[in-house]
Amino acid sequence: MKIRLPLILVLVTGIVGALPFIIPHGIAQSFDNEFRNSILRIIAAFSLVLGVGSIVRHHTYKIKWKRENWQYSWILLISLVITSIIGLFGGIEGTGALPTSVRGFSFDIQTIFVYMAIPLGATMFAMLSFFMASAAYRAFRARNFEATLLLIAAFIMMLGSVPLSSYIFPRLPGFAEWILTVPNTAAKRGMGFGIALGSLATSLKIILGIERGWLGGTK
Amino acid sequence: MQITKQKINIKYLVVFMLLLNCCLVYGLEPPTKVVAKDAPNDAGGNIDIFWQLSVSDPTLEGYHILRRSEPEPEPVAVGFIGRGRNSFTDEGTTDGVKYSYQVIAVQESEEAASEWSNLVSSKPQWFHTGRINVIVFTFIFTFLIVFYINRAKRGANLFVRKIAGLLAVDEAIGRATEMGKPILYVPGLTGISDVATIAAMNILGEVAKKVATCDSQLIVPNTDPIVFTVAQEVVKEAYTQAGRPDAYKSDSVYFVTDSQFAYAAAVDGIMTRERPATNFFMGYFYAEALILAETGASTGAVQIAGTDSVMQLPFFIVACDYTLMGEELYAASAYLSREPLLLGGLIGQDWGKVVIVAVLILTSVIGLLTNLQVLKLF
Amino acid sequence: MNVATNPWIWVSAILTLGIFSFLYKENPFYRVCEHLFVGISNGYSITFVWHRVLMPALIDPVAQGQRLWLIPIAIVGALYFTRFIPKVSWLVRIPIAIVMGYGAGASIPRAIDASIVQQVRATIITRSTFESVYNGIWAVVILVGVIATISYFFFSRERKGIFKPLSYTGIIFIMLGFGASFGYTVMARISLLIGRLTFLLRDWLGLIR
Amino acid sequence: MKNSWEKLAKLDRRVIYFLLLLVVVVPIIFPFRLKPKAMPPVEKLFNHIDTIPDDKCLVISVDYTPDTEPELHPMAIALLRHAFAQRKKVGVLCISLLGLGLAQDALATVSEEFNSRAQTNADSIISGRDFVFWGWQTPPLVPILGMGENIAKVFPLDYYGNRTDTLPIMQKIKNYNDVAILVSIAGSAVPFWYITYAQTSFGVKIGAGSTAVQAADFYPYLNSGQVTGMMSGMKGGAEYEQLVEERLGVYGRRRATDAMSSQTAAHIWIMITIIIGNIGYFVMRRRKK
Repeated sequence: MKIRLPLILVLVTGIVGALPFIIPHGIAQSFDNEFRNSILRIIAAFSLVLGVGSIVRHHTYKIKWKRENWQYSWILLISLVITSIIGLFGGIEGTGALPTSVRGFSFDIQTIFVYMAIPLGATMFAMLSFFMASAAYRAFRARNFEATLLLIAAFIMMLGSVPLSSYIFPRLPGFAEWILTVPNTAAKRGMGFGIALGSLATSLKIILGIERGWLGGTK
Repeated sequence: MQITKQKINIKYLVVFMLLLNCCLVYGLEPPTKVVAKDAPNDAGGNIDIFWQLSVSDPTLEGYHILRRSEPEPEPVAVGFIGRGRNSFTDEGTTDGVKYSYQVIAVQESEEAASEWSNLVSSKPQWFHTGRINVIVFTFIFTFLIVFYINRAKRGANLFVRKIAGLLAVDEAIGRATEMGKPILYVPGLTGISDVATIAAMNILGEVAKKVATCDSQLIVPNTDPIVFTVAQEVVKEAYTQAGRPDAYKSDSVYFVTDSQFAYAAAVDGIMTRERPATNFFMGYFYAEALILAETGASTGAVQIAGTDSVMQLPFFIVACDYTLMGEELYAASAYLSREPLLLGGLIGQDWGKVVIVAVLILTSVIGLLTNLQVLKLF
Repeated sequence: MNVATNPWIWVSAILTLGIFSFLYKENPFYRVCEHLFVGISNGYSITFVWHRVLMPALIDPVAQGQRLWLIPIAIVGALYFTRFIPKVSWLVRIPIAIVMGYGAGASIPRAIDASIVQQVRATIITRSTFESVYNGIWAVVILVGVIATISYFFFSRERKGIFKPLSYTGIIFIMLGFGASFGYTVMARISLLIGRLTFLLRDWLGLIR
Repeated sequence: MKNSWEKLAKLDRRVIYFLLLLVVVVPIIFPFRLKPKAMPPVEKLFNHIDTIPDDKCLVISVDYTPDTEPELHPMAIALLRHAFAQRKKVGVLCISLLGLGLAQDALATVSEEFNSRAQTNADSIISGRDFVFWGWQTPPLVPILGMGENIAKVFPLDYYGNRTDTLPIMQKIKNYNDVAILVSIAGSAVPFWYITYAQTSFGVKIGAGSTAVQAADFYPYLNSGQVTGMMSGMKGGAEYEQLVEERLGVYGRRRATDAMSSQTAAHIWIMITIIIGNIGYFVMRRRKK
């Protein structure tokens, strides 16, 4: 029961997931929509509780046992609680029961998101340009033939995408584009075939109950 | 008498000339051969209308499409389409009701209407005929994979060649143990139904077994709550299998956040504060791939990455010591566990590739040597 | 100079600097930003799931007495909590099985259609490919590259005989492609940095217009 | 000497970071200009807009969001400058709600540029006469398909709340037949929607503005002629700005061109680090031998 029921469910939902692709009939399509937009979303929503429970526990332990840097865990827990309260009771647009503005200064969840989460995320994203520079410096060394190809292709692309190059080497941007549209396409497509086959095999193994790693303990 | 006859002739001539004139100036020809058909492979509610372009097409503004039906005998406009187009789909029909269509060529203030088309009704289909090719491919590949899995079950000896990145796994875990430092395992950023995540979970199981026997410490931060749950089970099970259930700490596998960059910020923090000796990045990654890999490299950790995200592979290749590319990630779980069923699937996949290459070469040869429309097969 | 007066701009700017400070060294300022980021994004997720998923998809319709069949679905979702009760903790596999099975099933035909059928179609060369000579030549190069790349990922044979030159050609294509992707992405990432610096210099400090 | 090369091969990452920051920041504060040379896709787009007849208009679909603003906003501004300089009629709409503010900013910026120089009413750029800002409509297919039949029906009111069917400019713009080209500027797949739906059904010409990362997806459509012309990334925007300034003599703040100098400096700096790293690597390798 502990093993068989989940395996039967996987088989059934697997078939339910695959069939609408070949059945255009409205019954199949609206059932599929319902499955994705209601059933899966609701189930996924509940799983968030597990996640939040985990992070809260992780950081309460840190504080309890005074592990290294435990003070920062307070920041995480407090900001989590405050934003949840503002969001849950203040509403997404600040229209809920909890007032989210004082004398024209608003602190509703959307404002917090726009002025805190977005800049934080955008800055993490922008750090990539520094990491690209250090990675290129450290790793683009002509150690062997393959590494040299990688280096040359990257170099040509970088040179080809600045305006300067079209004056020095008029044909370079075109060549850069060629690398992107010919060898790059071929390599990605070739890999894509393998990936698709691998994903098909894994999906099949899941549905047929051969792949059981996700069950955790198979007792 | 003679005169009157001539007069009449002239009269006819004048009328004829006038008519000719009209035709030249206002010679708006209607579209012809209007045919309506139920649109194929849909959920109903659509009718395709085809016609032959009006002779005056180049000077037209376009075509109005009108429809009438038994319940609504008054023609209603259902759409307008620019010149040069000879088909239209009426997307608002009621299944089972018979409709007839008329196409009107429009030029400034002039109009020329076609004859009414045949009567037709729309209906939903139970089978998508345009996707037979997909079904055929699915059957071929499914057959190959199941066939080889069965062979593996029956104990056939299946060969899989060595994969460079995997030989490094043992070594990297050993190194962490020697240094007395933890091992970080990042299982990608997608959900549990993603194949890359499944592979990542399988590899996590093998890594955790080795970690358990070496008595090192494992850190697994997660970005998906369900993956987190599964990862926790997988690690617990691995410790039990390795005979060290006592060494398992439930706090080593935890959820961080489902926000991509907040997760990256947190993992960066873990890498710089806990200083793991080995970092594994296995699964599907987005732009944060290089953020993680470069920070890891700066802490001097040995890094082994594996992803089927083709977009992010270049960055892992550049910043990590070993990278499992694309399919190698899936192969890795089979290879590490040496589980015959997983190995059998891998051989089936290889034969699937043979089929693809054969199809590519054969159809290309046919396409080059003959005038057959081979592309229509796909 | 027109320094911003909106306190929120100041908050954004300080957080931006906090994250950037990581580039010099991991430090308390970064740690504060990092923990704040994780806390806020979890708080936002909770809000979002409640107001945008559970309320409209479950609670509102059920409260109005409609779509009552959603109640058993909610119970299935709640089975996630059985993880904390050791005796029945296996029940957590039920919601996981539903999510996984559907995902696996839905991916099968779609992967075959998008990554195999469509791609095979795009790779095949026919007479019409040669209507333009260059296009024709490049199409042949792509075909060769695709076959070589596939052979690089062939696991059940050693790289001997025909596989040796083929997989070697494959890795040449792969490396050229990866190098190009890397170089190509640099431009986009620098744009992001420009965006962030413009925020600091213009919106916050008002140094530029 | 050898020793110093070795040091260069093991440069501290922070030195690289700091210099990268410097080469990006300095051009932002003190812009210098490198004349970009327009690539064929940009040139094609420019020429098409340049030859829009009097009875047709240009439509700009602002489909990007604040996160791709640095790359895409300059494109909208350059297009508007081009159109306003030649008194071409312009219609602007948004497929993404977040694009509204950006579209409004672009229109305000460029019309202000012209109006501050204008001597007479005829010289000025006036909403409802020279351009119309239709605003936002959802779901995307409603405007994309609906504009093929009747634009005023899709957008009964413009962004400023005026009835569109009463606006003078709208007397000449009924549907896609009056649109010479529709340029969709997006960091997403919106231009593809225009191709798939608006172009296949109504034959309207489509231009695209896309981020550098997305651009590769558009090349096949450019080759097949489904996309008339295209600007890709900051570079594309800079090239268009150059054409506007060079051929029309219209001057204004060129944000893409200015950002391009940061971009160029950063690229050159990264390439220099690669060269330094390799020289150091080879010197060290020779010594080991």
